[in-house]
Amino acid sequence: MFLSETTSMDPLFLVVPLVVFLPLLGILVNWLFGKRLGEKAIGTIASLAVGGSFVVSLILLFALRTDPQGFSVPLMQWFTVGGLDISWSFRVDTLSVVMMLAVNLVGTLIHIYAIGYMHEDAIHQGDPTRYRRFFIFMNLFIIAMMILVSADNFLMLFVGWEGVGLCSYLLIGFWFDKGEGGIANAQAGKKAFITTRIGDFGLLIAIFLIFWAFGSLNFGDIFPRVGEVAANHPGLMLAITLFMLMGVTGKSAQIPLYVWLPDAMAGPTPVSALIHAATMVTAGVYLMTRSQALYLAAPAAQNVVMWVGAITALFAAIIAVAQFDIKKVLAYSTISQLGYMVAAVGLGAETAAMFHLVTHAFFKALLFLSSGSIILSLERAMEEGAQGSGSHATNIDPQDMRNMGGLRKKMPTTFWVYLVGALTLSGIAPLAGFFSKDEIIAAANNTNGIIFVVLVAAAFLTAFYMGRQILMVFFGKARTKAASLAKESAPLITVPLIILALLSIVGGAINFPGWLNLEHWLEHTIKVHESTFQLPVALISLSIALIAILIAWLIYGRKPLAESTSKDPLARSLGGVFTLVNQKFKVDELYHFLFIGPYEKLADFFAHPVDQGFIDGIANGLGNLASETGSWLRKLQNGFVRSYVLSIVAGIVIILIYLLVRV
Amino acid sequence: MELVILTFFPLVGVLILVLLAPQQKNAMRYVALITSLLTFGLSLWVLSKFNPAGGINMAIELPWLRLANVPVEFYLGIDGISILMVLLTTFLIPIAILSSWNAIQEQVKGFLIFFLILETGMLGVFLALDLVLFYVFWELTLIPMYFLIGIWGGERRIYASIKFVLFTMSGSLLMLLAILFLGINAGSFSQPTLMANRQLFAGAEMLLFIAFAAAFAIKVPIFPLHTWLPDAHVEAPTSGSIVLAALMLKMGAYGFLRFNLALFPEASVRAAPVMAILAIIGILYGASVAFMQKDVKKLVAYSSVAHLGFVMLGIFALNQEGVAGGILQMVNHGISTGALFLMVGMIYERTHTREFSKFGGLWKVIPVYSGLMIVVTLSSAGLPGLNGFVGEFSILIGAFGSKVLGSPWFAGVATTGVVLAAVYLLKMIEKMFLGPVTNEANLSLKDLSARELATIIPLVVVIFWIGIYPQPFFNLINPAVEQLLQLVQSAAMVLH
Amino acid sequence: MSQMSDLLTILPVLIVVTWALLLLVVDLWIPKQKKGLTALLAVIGLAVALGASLATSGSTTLAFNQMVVSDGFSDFLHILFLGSGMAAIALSYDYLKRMQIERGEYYVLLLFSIAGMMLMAQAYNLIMVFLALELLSIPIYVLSGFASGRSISEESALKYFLMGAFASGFILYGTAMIFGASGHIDFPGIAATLHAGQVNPVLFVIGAALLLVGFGFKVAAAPFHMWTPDVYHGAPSSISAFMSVAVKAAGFASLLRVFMVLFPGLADQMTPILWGIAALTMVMGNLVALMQTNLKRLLAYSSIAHAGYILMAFVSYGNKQFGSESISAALFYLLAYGLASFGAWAIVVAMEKDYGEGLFLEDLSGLGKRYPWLGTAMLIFMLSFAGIPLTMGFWGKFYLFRTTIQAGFLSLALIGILTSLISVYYYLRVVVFMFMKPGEKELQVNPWVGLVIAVTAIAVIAMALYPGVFVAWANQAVMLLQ
Amino acid sequence: MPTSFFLALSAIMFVLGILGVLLRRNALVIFMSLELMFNAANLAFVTFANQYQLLTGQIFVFFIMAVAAAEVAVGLALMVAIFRNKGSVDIDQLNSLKG
Repeated sequence: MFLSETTSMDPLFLVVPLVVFLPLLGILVNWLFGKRLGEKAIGTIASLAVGGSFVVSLILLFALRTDPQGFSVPLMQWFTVGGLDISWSFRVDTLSVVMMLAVNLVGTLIHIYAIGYMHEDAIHQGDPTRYRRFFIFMNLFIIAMMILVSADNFLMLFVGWEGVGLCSYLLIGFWFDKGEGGIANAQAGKKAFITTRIGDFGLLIAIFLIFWAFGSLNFGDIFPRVGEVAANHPGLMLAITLFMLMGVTGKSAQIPLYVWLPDAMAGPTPVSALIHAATMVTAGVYLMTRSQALYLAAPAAQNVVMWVGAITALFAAIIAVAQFDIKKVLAYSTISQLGYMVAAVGLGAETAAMFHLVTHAFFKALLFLSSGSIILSLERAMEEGAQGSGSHATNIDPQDMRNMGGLRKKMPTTFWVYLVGALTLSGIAPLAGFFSKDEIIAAANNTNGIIFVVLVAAAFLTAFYMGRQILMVFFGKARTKAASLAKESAPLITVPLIILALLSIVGGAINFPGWLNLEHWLEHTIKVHESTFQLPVALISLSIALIAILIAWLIYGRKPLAESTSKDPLARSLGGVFTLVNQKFKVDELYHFLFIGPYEKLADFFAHPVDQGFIDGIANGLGNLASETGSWLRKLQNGFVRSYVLSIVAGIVIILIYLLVRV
Repeated sequence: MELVILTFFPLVGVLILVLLAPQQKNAMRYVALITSLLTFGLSLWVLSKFNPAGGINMAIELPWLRLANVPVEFYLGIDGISILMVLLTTFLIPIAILSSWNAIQEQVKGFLIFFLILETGMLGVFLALDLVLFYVFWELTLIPMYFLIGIWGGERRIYASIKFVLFTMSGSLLMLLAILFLGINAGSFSQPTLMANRQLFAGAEMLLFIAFAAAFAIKVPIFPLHTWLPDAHVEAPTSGSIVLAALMLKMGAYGFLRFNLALFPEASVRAAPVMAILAIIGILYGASVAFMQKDVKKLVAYSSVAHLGFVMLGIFALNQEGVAGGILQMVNHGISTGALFLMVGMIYERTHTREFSKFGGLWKVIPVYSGLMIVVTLSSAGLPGLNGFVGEFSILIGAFGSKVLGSPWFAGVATTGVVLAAVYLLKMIEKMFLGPVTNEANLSLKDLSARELATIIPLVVVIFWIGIYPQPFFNLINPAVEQLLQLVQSAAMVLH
Repeated sequence: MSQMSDLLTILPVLIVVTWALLLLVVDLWIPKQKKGLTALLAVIGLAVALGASLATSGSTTLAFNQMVVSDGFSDFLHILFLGSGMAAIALSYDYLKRMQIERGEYYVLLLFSIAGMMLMAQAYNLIMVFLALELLSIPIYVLSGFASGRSISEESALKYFLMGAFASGFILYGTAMIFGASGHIDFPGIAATLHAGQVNPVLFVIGAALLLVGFGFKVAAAPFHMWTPDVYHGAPSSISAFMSVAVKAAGFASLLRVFMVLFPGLADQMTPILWGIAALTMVMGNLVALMQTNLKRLLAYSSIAHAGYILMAFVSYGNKQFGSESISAALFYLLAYGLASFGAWAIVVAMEKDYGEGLFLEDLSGLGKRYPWLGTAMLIFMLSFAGIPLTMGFWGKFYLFRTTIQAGFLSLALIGILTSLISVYYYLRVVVFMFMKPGEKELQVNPWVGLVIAVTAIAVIAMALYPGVFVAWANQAVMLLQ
Repeated sequence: MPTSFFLALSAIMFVLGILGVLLRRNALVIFMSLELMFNAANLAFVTFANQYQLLTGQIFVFFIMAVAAAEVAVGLALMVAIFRNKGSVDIDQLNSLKG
């Protein structure tokens, strides 16, 4: 079962399976003993498990410094059939370790945050027994994510890919009996799973194509031979990469399959932060970066990727402008930022994509977790208000920014970290987001002018909606009773926020212009273009961002919203356009009209007229035909001797006539 | 001799049951359970002696009768294709018996007797290498199942049971004609002998293929011959559904492998695209129809159409990945769908309904049941790490590169079935377990009892086992499939 | 050729006839309450004849100037007839008492009829064929109407009588034509003339066709079958049982022998006719049986259908290579069918409340649950009829279809398959009523009837486990056919 | 006279017999028609016996007559029984068994 080690490698590499097995251990302990251990212990164990994984990743980082070419650490044979020989090996190279580090670092912080957050959330949602389940699912997610990033072949990658999808499904619908009509959360989970599965269809096809083109699914067998195979089968690389892109659009929420991500905000906030902002959704970017060799062999596909990313970046940013739900804004922002990363891959700037991936993981996790802190605080305030007044509190939506306002004073820590996150996202120098986004825009500037414009426009909108959000949430006056009663969250929640804020501030150092640590690090694994710092581009994007924030202040800061029911100032001026954007361009409705509705009709047509009516009707019809004929023939048997005799005579006559004709 | 003992061992239980008085219900249940467990033990004993590379193992060949100088033999043997089916059978029967423990209270004796006869019949089907003997066993499974549905079934049980018999018989009678034709033209009914003397009936290969395929296609069932299946499944008692879905459908797919591919390789190659298209229609159509069902059991029943579509696609990919994947998927479907029916039965025992509209939010009320059911459903949806994935992936990758099918379009279209499977299975999860509890009566539901856990846990263990480490299964399958495909490939060479 | 050996050749027939005559006399002294004694004596007579038949079997002899023959074929059928006779008596005893129609002549007539059948199997001359036919038929006419005063019994008797005589007319006229064509009525003579090509072909063919009609009537082949359901329905059930097996077998006996010995040269003309008759019989029997609610009528139509299956194999009688196969398959099938048929009719006998009453399918409701053994037996019979393994009926159909396919009549075999499928439906309907519908019917099964049920049920299954013996037996019977 | 004349007569008698059975309703008349058919056969036998100068044909006729007599006995007895029951021997009234 277990393969022996093949080449001489630093024994430190052999710890890599622990990135999977530590969280597994966490699950087992929590599953078997969690009930007796209590909430704190459960959370601690889960966090320690992920933290352990992070430590392992650090060890691997250390090991790679001496052996930067990386190793494949075999664990076990999975299955062999025909030409398909799949083993579970861990690929330890500079790329996968970057992913491991980012995921485990953010993951650990979010786990710690969730100890406090889920305690309150579970009480608020009315089922504390699910606390343990939450951490089991979270650890399961880490396992799947680790399998994904450490995979040595496309199939194991797919295993992780589906695994994170499952965890996403389970965690979006974690409060499966809540949401609109009690079912909205569950439906959001379903939507996420099915939409990404549509993408997985593409990924599967890509894997099939790869297998029959290369005769293997192992990265080590495929990437070195791309040139040779591409020469023999022109067009094949295009097909592979485009189908793979389909998978990416599903998982990384790109046009046209992005629609699940906003709904996925139904999950508890740590889930949104971990899965739907920092890690899982970036898997597509990782996949394309990993498969860089294939994309390089298909320039047309690269173009498509670039356009998909860029358009998504702009499109999602537009939608984000008109949202009121604090998490929905962040969700569209995530889609938009993922668009940047995808565009970067299309531009051939994989390093920039990875750079942005990492910084985005920091600041987006920060933003989500902070929003969670706000939501929690509002929920708490709502309940206190209800108790204090003795009457039923007016049940407001604790995620609607119109119900907030003036939180700057009440939640100072949260405000400051949120501000850091927002500025980072807006691309304000010298925060991390500035450098990573700038690298992408610079790459666009080198390659394609239109893309450059699109991305800059998106950057403008990004800064604008973040400004709008900050102003609506933290400035002005409290627009509801709950907002006025809000209090700062406990340290268990705020400490991870502060750490993430620090990471967001200094994250730019990872690939700081001139040092280019990440680039040099990754060039052992993928092909890297030396990126240059273009001052004009940096100035343009910085000034665009500042202008956008200024405009946001002009609209939302000077005259803050007065009441939670008052109209958005933009809505006043833009009218119908704003409504359309607020309704997300009715894309969900469009998809329902174009795909879901027709499929349901078709399925219903199959199920009833076709299956029960026609196909079964034929079978039953044959049976009826036989019995009808039988009834009819039965009438011949009328009991009269003379008709029986007639039948005999008729028989004879026919026989005789036949014989006379023949003889 | 091992195989004779294995095949007929359940009849020992039948003999003991016959002697028990009708009131001794529990004693009868224990007799049946122990008999079936011992049979499982025997099958493990056979497994321990089995050599995957050795072709047909433990063959026993005895003269039975002669008709016009053509011998009909009592010929049993086991190879890599049949051993998994045998193990699946002996593994599931005790579970099915255990699942009927409380559900069946009327005529317990008859029920258990039919069950054990059914086991012998199915083992015979998987082990027989003489065509006539195969046919005898094939039909022998029919009558017990007819009674299981007809006596212990639901409201429309009589309609469903007769439909089941008539559908099956209409195919198998055609097969009988083909068997007779083979016997007349080749002078033997023994499958290995016929394989060696294919030239004697080469002229009629296509017709023979069709006749055999008719019998097996109905059993599998392949679209559009599937309409007996939802009726039979819905009306059958839980244990009957388990056996029907998990084992009896496999008889059809097994028949394709053992007879259609082995005896008529050229016709198989020629018919492969048509069979693949039917399989794909089955996948998409089954999934779509399943999606529209309002009854859990019907949904699971139609999901079988879709899953068996994958199996058939794999088989008619006619390459190692496809066929071996198909065989593994047969096992997977047996385990997963068996478990699904088992669990649907458990909830039916509690609520006496299977309508989606009567459920909702059960995860909150009965978390153990719900958790296990979700695992089983996900395995049915082909989630990696659970059993369904390995088989499906192998099938699809095989079909994708199949030289016989000649086009990746087949697998490409079939792969959309993976999406559709998620659509209807997640609908099932949502309607049953998620959302608020809409039906007051469900608030007092009890979670699984120890007996029920004992039935479902072994299945879940296998679900994880195959999902995580399927290699032992492939080790059993691969050599036999290689041998089979050599034949097919030489036939394909002749054709192209 | 000595007188003694002549008598020895027909010894079993002789025993039955003599026994019948003696019994007729003895019965006068048996008091009315003790008619069971007559029945017992009749059975003993049949047993003695069976012993004699077994003792004299194995050799092929011609006797009485080649009027009769004793060969493997007749040995096989003798056993079948005598066994049927015993079974019929076992069914009758209690039944007659319950229906209050118990009279000693019943058994005597039965013995005469059996004697006629046995002679039929041995006949080697058209005179003998005719005489044997009448000897078997006339007692059956009487027995059908034995329930005097019951109008359905009388109706059935008259119907049977009139149509039977009508059919006899055809056999006679056909015999006359053959005599006219060849100048012989003895089999060897006709065969020799035919072989020499000295027959008038037109007369000969017409004669053969008329004979076919006559025999077709006896075996209940369509379109000459229409008497069957009415007669089986109206006659005492024990007699219907006897008719459905023994009379049919006797009809086939003469059909097989006459066609094999006299008309192999007419295969060209006869085969298409037989093909048509076989197909029509299978279709008619099975389709009309679908809609029956009365068990007796259902079994009647089923017996028509089975005649069709036997004829299906018989279509290829003229084939030099496989002709004997077809006879052998037919004999084997008769055996298989006879067992199941007696069993099923025994259940009818057990169920019949008052004359002709309590025989609807609904009356079977719940029987299987209440009397599992009885239900199982009926299940076995129905499965055997339907040709489902592992029953004798399966092997019977297996053999028949095999012969048909071997002879190249694939389309006929397909019709057979299709109609078999239809038959599955109505046989299973019987099972449905027995096992799947609730009912609380009380049943008193007489031990003798129970014995018949048990023996036939066990035989249908047990013989099917190792059918080779019986196949070999049927083969042997045909090999020794003269 | 040539054989064919006798045969033609025989055939006509046979057909008349058949028609009688087909068309008449009274069981007795039907029975007489049956006898006509038998006698047609007898005539044919005698004719052929004459043609071949063989005794067998004539012997056959004797047997036929004897058997016919036996049938008459049975048939008449049946009719008497039915007449007692129903007061008629019209066969068109005998159709309680059907279907």
